[in-house]
Amino acid sequence: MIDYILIPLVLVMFASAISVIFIKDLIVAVIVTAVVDLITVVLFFFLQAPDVAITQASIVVGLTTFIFVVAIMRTTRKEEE
Amino acid sequence: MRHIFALIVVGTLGLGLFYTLSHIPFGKGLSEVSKYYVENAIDKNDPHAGATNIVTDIVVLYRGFDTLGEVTVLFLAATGLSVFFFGLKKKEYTCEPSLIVKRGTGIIFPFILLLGVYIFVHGHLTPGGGFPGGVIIATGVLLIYLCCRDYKAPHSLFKVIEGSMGTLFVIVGLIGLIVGGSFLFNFLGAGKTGELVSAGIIPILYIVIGLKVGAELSGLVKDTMEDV
Amino acid sequence: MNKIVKILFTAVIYFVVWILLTASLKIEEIFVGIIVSLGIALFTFENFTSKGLRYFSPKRLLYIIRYIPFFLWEVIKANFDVAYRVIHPKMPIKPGIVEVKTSLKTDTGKFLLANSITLTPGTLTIDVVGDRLFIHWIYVKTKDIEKATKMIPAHFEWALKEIE
Amino acid sequence: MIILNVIRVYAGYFFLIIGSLFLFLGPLGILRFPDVYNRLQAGTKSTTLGAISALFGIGLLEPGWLGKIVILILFILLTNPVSSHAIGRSAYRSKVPLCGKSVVDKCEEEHIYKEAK
Repeated sequence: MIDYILIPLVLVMFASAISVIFIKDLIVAVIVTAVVDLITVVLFFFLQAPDVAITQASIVVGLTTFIFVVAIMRTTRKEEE
Repeated sequence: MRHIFALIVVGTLGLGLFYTLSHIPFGKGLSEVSKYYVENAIDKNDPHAGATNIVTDIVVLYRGFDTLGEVTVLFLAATGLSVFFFGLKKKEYTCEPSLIVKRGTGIIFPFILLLGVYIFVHGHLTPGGGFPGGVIIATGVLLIYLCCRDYKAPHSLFKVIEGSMGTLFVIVGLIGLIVGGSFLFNFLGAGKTGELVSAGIIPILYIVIGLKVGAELSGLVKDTMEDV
Repeated sequence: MNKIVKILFTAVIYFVVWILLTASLKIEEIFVGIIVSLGIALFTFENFTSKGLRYFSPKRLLYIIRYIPFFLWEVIKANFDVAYRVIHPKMPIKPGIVEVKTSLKTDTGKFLLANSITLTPGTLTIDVVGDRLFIHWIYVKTKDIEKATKMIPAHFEWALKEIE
Repeated sequence: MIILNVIRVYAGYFFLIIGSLFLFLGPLGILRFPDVYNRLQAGTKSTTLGAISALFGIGLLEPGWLGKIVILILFILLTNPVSSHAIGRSAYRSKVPLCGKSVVDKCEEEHIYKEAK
């Protein structure tokens, strides 16, 4: 039952993971990466690993995104052709 | 060209992940190691038990040495990142943060710290533990750095906490080695499952890990936000 | 002296939150809670409060108790308002940014006022400059500063003036 | 006693349904409204009440969690409007225009924005 609920989630995850490649604005790309990781959090939760889910949520959404954004802030925002 | 290459990499990774995950026999019979864990971690007379969650028992008591390694890797990563950001030019901000955001952060920040402490103090009773608690504390510090630019974090305190907690972890492990014959032996006994003071050294180790990770990542946030 | 009172006040608030989180009244939980809340209060009391224990005066508590149901009712009204505007096929909106004045002095008061304005029907605080607030209004009824002040912030200030 | 329990459970389901209805209205408003500020209005209000109502429903279904749920509701009430204010303010500072239907913009006359332009 739960497997069928997860299918649309995994599809969204696939779509966002692929769209990260084509996004030119790097900040948007970082946010879409965070979406992919958030869906991973939900998957962990459904696989009955709530502690892993909590760790993943706080590290990915809090710190990884922040470090990416700081790195982009100090270089360039748009990807060059 | 680059896009096609990246697409191929992502596609291969995704397919590999899908293939591997679909072949893991989740809940279908146990390997030898899992059997050992299940039989010993549930047995209440065994000193290697006591948490309400079997995963916590395994992570802290059977695999405690790995946790020491993880904390070391994290320390190296934080140091490397601060070296990487050292001396880079600072970003100029064009406008002041809003008064409302400042005030809201001032009110919310201590509660984030409190939640982090709650999560690692109750690590053996609820999902969570040292790492999530520490990271939550670090996100609180990040929030206050973003919103109150004049805030100065006690940087030397971070260093002191980090160093002393690392030492304490090793000392607890060594006491276990002396008393029980193995590193991180649970020398305090299991206690009554479900109480706050139970599960032997698990809460101590979780408090140590939580403070260490929190101080480490807060120092990382400080290094990236506050330039030298 | 003033400092100790402030630390005590913050520690009491954190301790209440701790007890709500743990949902138990065992001795060891209370002991750990007292230690943790005092420890965090030592670091953060400057950012958290400016008045200390004076927030616990009975008049303030009375106004807070009277304000909460009023505020929740406004939130519910706001939601039906938004629902009406979203579902209506013609979308009856006439948006714009208006300026109002507030008589609240402290930062906490302005913070509470801005939050209340954001959560109530059709308004969203865009910016605060001194005692002037810029508000995005989804259906502008008046462009005049005085009239708008009577319609938006005066709705809440009767209580917030006492609470701030 | 049993009747009270039944009422409690059904009230919990009722609040959950109301909450998900409002949570559905928020994205619908984001799709239909014309510009950033109107969309923020729809987003903030409906997600706040939707989340509060859903959490309250869960609290009725599991009475042991009521303490945590009270804290969650307070946090949502404190933080949700702050974040939408921050988004609106930074949108205005990055010169995102208001939609064509707008009738008045007092912020334009403000000196700090004039200097920025």
